[in-house]
Amino acid sequence: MAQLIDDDPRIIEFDVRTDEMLVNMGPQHPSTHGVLRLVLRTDGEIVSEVEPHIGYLHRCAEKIGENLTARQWIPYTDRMDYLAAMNMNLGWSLAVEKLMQYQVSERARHLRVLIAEMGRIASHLVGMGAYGLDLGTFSPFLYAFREREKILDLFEEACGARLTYSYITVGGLTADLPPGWLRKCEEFLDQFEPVIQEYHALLTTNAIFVKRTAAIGVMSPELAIEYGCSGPVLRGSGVDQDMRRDGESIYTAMYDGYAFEVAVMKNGHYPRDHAYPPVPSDTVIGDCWHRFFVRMLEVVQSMDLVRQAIDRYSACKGPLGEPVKLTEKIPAGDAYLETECPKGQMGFYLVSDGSAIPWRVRARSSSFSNLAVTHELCRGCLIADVPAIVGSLDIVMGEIDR
Amino acid sequence: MSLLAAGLPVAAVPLVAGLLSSPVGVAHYLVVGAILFTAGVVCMALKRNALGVLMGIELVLNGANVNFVAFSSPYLRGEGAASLGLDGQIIALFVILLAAAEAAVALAITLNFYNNHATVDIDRAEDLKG
Amino acid sequence: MLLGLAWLAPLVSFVAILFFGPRMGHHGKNAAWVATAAIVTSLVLSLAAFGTWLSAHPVKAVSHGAHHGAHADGHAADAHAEQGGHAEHAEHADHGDHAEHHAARVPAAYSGDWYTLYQGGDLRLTIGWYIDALTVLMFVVVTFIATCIHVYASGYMHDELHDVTDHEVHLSDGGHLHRPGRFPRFFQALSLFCFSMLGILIAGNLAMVFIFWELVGICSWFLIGFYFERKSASTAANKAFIVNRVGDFGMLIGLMALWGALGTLHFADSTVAAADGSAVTTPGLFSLVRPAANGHALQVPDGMVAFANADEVGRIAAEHNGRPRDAADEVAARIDGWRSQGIGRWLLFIAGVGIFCGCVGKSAQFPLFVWLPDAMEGPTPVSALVHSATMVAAGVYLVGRFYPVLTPDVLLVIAIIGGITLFIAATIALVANDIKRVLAYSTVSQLGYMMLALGVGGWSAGLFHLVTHAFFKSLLFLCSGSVIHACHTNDMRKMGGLARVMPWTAGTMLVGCLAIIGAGIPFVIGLSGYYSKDAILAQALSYSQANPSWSILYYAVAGGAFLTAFYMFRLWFMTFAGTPRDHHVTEHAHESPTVMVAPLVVLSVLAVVAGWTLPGGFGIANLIEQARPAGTDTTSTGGFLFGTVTVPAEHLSHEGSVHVTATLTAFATAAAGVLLAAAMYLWRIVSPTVVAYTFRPIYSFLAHRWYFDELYDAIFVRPAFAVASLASGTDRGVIDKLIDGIAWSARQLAGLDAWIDRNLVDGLVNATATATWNAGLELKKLQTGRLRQYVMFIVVGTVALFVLASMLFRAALAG
Amino acid sequence: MADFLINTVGLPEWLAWTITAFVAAALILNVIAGGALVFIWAERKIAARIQDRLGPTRTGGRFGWLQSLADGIKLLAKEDLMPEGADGMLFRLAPYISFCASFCAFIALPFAFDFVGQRLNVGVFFVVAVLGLEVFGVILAGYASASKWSLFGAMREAAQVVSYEVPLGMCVVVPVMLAGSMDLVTIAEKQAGWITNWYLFHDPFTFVIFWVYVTCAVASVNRAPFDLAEAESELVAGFHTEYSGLRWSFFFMAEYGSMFLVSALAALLFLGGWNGPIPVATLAGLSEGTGDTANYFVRLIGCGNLLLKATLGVLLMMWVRWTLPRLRIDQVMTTCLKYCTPIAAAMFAGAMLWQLAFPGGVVRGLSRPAGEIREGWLEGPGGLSPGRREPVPQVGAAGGMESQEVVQVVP
Amino acid sequence: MMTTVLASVMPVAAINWHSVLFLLFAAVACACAVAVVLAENVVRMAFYLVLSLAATAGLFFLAGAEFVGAMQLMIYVGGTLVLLVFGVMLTAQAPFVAIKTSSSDRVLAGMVGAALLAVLLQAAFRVEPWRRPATAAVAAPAATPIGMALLGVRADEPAAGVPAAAVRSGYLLPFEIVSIHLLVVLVGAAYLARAKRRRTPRAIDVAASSVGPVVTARQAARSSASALVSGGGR
Repeated sequence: MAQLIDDDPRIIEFDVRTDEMLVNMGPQHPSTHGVLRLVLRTDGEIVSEVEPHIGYLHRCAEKIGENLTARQWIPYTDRMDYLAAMNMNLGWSLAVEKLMQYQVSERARHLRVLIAEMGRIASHLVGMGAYGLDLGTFSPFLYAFREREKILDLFEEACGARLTYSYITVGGLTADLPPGWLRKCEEFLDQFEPVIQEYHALLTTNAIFVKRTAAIGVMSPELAIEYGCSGPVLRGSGVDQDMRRDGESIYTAMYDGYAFEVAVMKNGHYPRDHAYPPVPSDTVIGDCWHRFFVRMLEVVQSMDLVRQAIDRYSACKGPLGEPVKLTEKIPAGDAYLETECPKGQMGFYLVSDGSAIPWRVRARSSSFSNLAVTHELCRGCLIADVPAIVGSLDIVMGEIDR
Repeated sequence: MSLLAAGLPVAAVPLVAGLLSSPVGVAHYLVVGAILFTAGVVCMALKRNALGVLMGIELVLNGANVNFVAFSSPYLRGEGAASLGLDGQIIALFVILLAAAEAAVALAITLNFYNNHATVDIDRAEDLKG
Repeated sequence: MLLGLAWLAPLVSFVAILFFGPRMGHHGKNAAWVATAAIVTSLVLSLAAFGTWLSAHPVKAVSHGAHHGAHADGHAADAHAEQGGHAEHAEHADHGDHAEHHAARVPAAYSGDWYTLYQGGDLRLTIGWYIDALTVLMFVVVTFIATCIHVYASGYMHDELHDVTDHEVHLSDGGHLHRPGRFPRFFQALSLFCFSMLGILIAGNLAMVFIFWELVGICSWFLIGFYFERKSASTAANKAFIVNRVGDFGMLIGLMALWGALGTLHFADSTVAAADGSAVTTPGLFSLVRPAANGHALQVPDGMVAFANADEVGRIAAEHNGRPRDAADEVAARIDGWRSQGIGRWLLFIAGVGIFCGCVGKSAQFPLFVWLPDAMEGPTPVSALVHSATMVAAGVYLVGRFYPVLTPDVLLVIAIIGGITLFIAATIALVANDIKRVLAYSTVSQLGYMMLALGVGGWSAGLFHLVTHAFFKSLLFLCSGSVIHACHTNDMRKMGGLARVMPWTAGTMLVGCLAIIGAGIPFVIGLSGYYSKDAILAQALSYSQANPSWSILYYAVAGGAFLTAFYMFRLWFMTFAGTPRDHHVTEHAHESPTVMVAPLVVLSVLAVVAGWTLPGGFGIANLIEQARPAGTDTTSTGGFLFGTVTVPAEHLSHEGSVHVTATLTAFATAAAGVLLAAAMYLWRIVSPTVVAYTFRPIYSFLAHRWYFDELYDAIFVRPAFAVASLASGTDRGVIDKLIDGIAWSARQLAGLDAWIDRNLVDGLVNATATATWNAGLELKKLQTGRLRQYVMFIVVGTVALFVLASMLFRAALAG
Repeated sequence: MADFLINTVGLPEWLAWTITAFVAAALILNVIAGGALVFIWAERKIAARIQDRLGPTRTGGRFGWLQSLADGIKLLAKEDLMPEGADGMLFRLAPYISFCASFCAFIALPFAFDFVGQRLNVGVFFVVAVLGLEVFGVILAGYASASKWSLFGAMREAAQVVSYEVPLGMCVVVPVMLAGSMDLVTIAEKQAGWITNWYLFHDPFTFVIFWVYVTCAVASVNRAPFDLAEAESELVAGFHTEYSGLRWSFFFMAEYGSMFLVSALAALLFLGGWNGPIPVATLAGLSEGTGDTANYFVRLIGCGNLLLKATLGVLLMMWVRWTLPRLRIDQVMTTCLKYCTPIAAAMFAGAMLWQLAFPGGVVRGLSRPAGEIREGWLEGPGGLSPGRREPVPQVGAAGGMESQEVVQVVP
Repeated sequence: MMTTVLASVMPVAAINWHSVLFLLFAAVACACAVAVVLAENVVRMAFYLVLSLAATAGLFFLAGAEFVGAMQLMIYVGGTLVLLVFGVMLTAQAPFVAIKTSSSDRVLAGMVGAALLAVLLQAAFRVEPWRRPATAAVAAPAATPIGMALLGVRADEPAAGVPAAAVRSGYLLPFEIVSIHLLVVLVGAAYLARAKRRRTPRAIDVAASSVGPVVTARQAARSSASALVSGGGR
């Protein structure tokens, strides 16, 4: 028997054995990004099991969508991932357009790219700042929000809202950009570019930050694929997938002619289109640091895309086009479309019986899948790693609970 | 205080007054040491919790230490009386150190006991009973 | 203090490598750096100490004791005189009345204790220091040479950085031993070695010397046996260690004699702050043997006299029963009388000879020199270190350090032993073909020189030679290592013509050879060996003039000089000159890497200049002179064992006649030796083979190293085996039989006993056991396993005891 | 001051000493409480400035300088909550224990020569030991709160503080070794003179160990990046999760008190204590003994010096807090056991060897500290100081004792 | 009332403040020691113990043993008690925090304790005559003699006028022994407190080991296949 125990690799010697504890982290906890509740089974500081409990923010959004016309449901998508509402709008609009086989104007297409990528920057800024907060540093959070505020100012100028935009809609956008907006946007980008180095200094390359994130919550590519992770979480594990490039044609057509390289580690290095800090040696592909770093890369990537979109949009002299009618009938049939949202692949599915109101609406939430992997990543980590891991997944409860 | 205030032996007042006005001698310290020692012993005898017993041991050692320090104190001795001098203080130091060591080992034993028996009740530690 | 740090630096390195060696880089590569850094630190600190010393005690040109007061204005002239090869010293020749000057002259020395290990009664064992000019100088020499050797070894030992296949070790399966490299281990031992040697140098008392003495021994064991898988290496290591132990046994006797009689092992007077604040000065060995009151002249110390005359002292004590003070007074009053009777001088003689025994072992003197050539089994850097700066130097150093305590008799013994060693080793070196062996025997021979020099009163000459020899011998060894490194053989017969491929090595080796034979232009300038060897010769000559019956010593020295010149140049010619004899060897030969050549060059420069005296008088000889023990700069006469022996004062040897004769002798013998070697091995006028054939018996006698190993084998080893086999035969044949017989009868008795046992005793025992068992069952109930109850029992018991006791012995406990 | 009361005012001695003691206690209390107010305000402002914000602006007119007072009033007015399952007595006592420990340590902390609550022979040791007691309040608070987060915080704090006491102690021992005394007054006085006399610049080892001390000090007072006991992103608020109102503010004051204390200790041990970088007073001829009033002002300036240095230390901690992320508990322990302790030990050995090799010091040779010149009056607390012309007045039968007990703050 | 009675008996000026402080600390120490005995909850016991020990440290300060007092605070109160509290909390489950003792035990222990106390007190009063302490100036206590003594040099005895011959050796050896002892205890305690137990592996371990079994399975398959082949060949 003793022999057996000695040989069993799963039996590890502990310094001191203590009682197991069940600890509730959330739903009112500073670092659970909303109303997530994690039940931790801990042995001292070591977490043996994590069980996420969700549903505190459930608002029957999908059911409501079966009682509204496609365009009427747009504001509800705003409230899913409220940090990247533009991208939510876009996903739903594209899904409906796919079923309707609707083609938006060239100008609207470029404007959509512009707005969506700005939304991505805004979302990643929150993800980054909040991640710093999870790790106990407060200042980067405010630095990130300072910049996000500027984006929100721009959005407000464009559509009148700062959080729930409903700007992109089925058939185009609700309005064209006001005059001077592009100049302001370019000014913002020029001003924002050096700030990113500041973030790198404060977080990405900070020794303590690296210590907290390197080799923590390592997710193998297989595991990520098994759990259906997507977005930066997937790419952080080294899987080269980005819907903007690999998605369905109606979505990828939007990015036709745009030059961008998917932010993923290939052959041991990340894309070299910009000057990035070197990858610290103690990180492992798939750990928290890489997930975070992919987001930082995507911010730069999105800035590039925004600049390209500005050029193309201003070059487009055609009309923007009007969105479809509020009560536009949708052809019978079903359509499912996944778009690359900041948090991951956001899929919308709708079944229509031919009326203006979809018969069935479903959303495939990226954060939901990403959160599902928590219990795998957190097994055997320390309590302090739980916020670090959950934060690196960058979830939004509004999207998970819908 | 309240006892005295309740009109109980006013005869105690001179005692208190004497205590307050007369200088402190070795015997004072010995009394304190005795009380600590006894409390420790009773604690050891009384507590079923292994940690309680440990605390009793600490008290006992501490009581002894009080005596050592008192005997070595330069303030508490009469003129010309033999004092332990530095020895007392150093023995007290060693006692403190060894008490720390003892506590560490005893605690480790307790934890081990707890791991094996899921209790710290020393009355259950009777595996070697005759 | 600087020296203390310098002393400890190798220890730090040793400890560091001991614990972290394998982790230092790949295969402990950085261990070399650590060790070298440590020894360089030591060197730097030693140099600093050297500088400090020089600034505190400027070296004066005067080497003749106390005349600088009288001849203050003659210093410049003296300096010139010395520069010119000691040409004119007539002005110093007639100093009849310097006894009082001498009495006043005491060498500058500092001593003290760092840490008292133990103090009980008279015995005080301390870690202390005794520092004079000699210590400082030797520190610089040892650390410098050790530094060179460390640097050299870091190149030489690179094979050990990876797994090594030792082709000299044949395993039972026919293969060769394959083992991991031991690079850090080597440097670890090297560091410890240096630490121990420096410990001997700095030691302030004999006990400390002894400790480090043994440490040096064990280190040599480590290092010589570095390739311990090779049988020859492990045997050599054991041999070195055991032979040394023989000598150390004598040393222990000497130590005991000194301590038992004098109660102190400190060299210098030690002042200990007593508890009441006053300083109590305990005289050290030096001042006991040469009390200042007696003009630093040697006398048998009071303690030793009393010790030797213990019966008489006991009788006096008995007479004054109860009045120890009176007894002490009487003893003190009578001691001088006893001393004049010669009581106790035996003891001093034994002490001196005993200490010298240790030096015999360590410095490889006759008859214990056999280990040194075998020690060549170690890696070459080790040989260089052992032979030049550390181990063998330790013996000479100790004799030098201990010099004031040695009586003329002891000195004579030393001189004789030195002479014998010198001669034997030189002759063996004549015929050896292994390059390292030649050097080894040359070392032994040179050590004999030093011992002889010390023995004939040439204190500074011997130590001067020690220093210069350290430089050129380490140079020679490193050169030979370089050659071996290039040729992969030790056999000189396979070499030849190497000067072309290894110019640096050849050149530096030539410098070394010239230095060792004492080459120089007489009275003008010479290499370092020239000065030191001249001094020895001169002193030997002076001694032989003073004691005509012992003039053999002078001839030994002169003959030795001839032999030295011959065999050294035989070596050089065979190795470097002429044409290659074995093309396999020379084809692959190449100059060694810079890390090995650099130390050679540095050492060769030093081998040239080490003997020079700068204008102004700065020179090693004068520096050593500065440390001359009090009272040894006069001619002293004494001895009881070999008749009266006169040890002439050393400065007498600088007198014109003596000096000129000696210098010319040295030059002539050396030149003759070189010429003969050249004739035989360079010009080939005389064929060595023919010579060897002609003198066949002598040649084979020498080639077999005087049959010393066989002699020891016959005298000690065989008899030991014989005794052992006799013992085992007795054991088997007689004792075993006897025991078998006893056993048989015991068996019979036991049968009887068993019956009684079973029937009578067992019944009794069983009854007791049953009773105990039942009692135990009852008592078991008391042991509940409950700690708390036990505590209660203890308390109740204590209280009860106390109450009981206070009732019974009221007075005893209550008070 | 006691002299003054006895001799001039004519109060009975016992009353004079009592009043003196109370005044001293009040002064120290003010340092903590007032200091805490200032520091909280400073922290708000500094944090805001670091984060591109303004911080409090309106309270008290300008700069929001009354903000902490307003906070304090709010805290006073707040309801004191106690969780249902809490151990009432311990829950109530814990903040005061923390505060008392922090306060007690100030007793032996000199602010200038003779400006010390109680000059102790083992001053450094006492301060470090008492500072270590603060952890008790935290542990008890964590336990008594009956909240798992609190318990986690308490356990972390206990593990961390107990571990960091080891390197901290080693760091502290170095100046003690250099000065040859554990008396803080002596240690600081030995660094008098030019800036080169500060132990920070004594030798390379002390320079390194100063930074080790800073790390350990930050860790032992639980400031970021070692603020694991109250790590808000992990443990909500750690050991004081369940506290509110006045009790919570006591924890806060204890924290700021300890911050100030370790900073002052750093100043005393490494940064010359109350001695400025340039011996202005000596250069100006205002040496000890010029006159009582002059002395007093010299010491007042010294006191200001020390407060300035300590404040700088506190500001440094704030700066660090608002810049760096938090370490994980195992990393904190690693930092302590694998880095700080060996480094401190090595530096300790190094400083020792240095002292052995250069007993006179290297840089110190430039200017001799005043304390070494006036060696005589550096001896023990019973010694006579020139500022006080007559021996300590003896009170009662055991007059000798009084100098041990009595608080001497103002000469 | 008491105050007035007291004031009538003695003037305030006659109060010996040293004694007052002593009484204060002594009272705290004794009361807390008794409280340790009486408390049911282990954490509270630890708390009282801390107070008792800290008050004892105060007594040490009063007795002039400043170093010992600080040591007591640092090691005893700071170290030992934290250790104890650790232990309490590691095993912090409600039923174990308070384990009741039977009342008969209490009575018995009380009686025995009282007897012991009586004996000790009797000893305390009888062994040491009630002397007046020295009022003369005593050398200020300093940590230096202790440090010197621990290094093996007795600085105090020569200072006290003990003749040089009678000065005893210091405590270097005990000091070293205690140091080694502490080290051994640390190691031993760490070893003792270890426990073997099954532990859920971390995700990273799973990821690392997930390759392992697959490979082994594959190898096993391969080796069995090759065994089959070779068996067939034979």
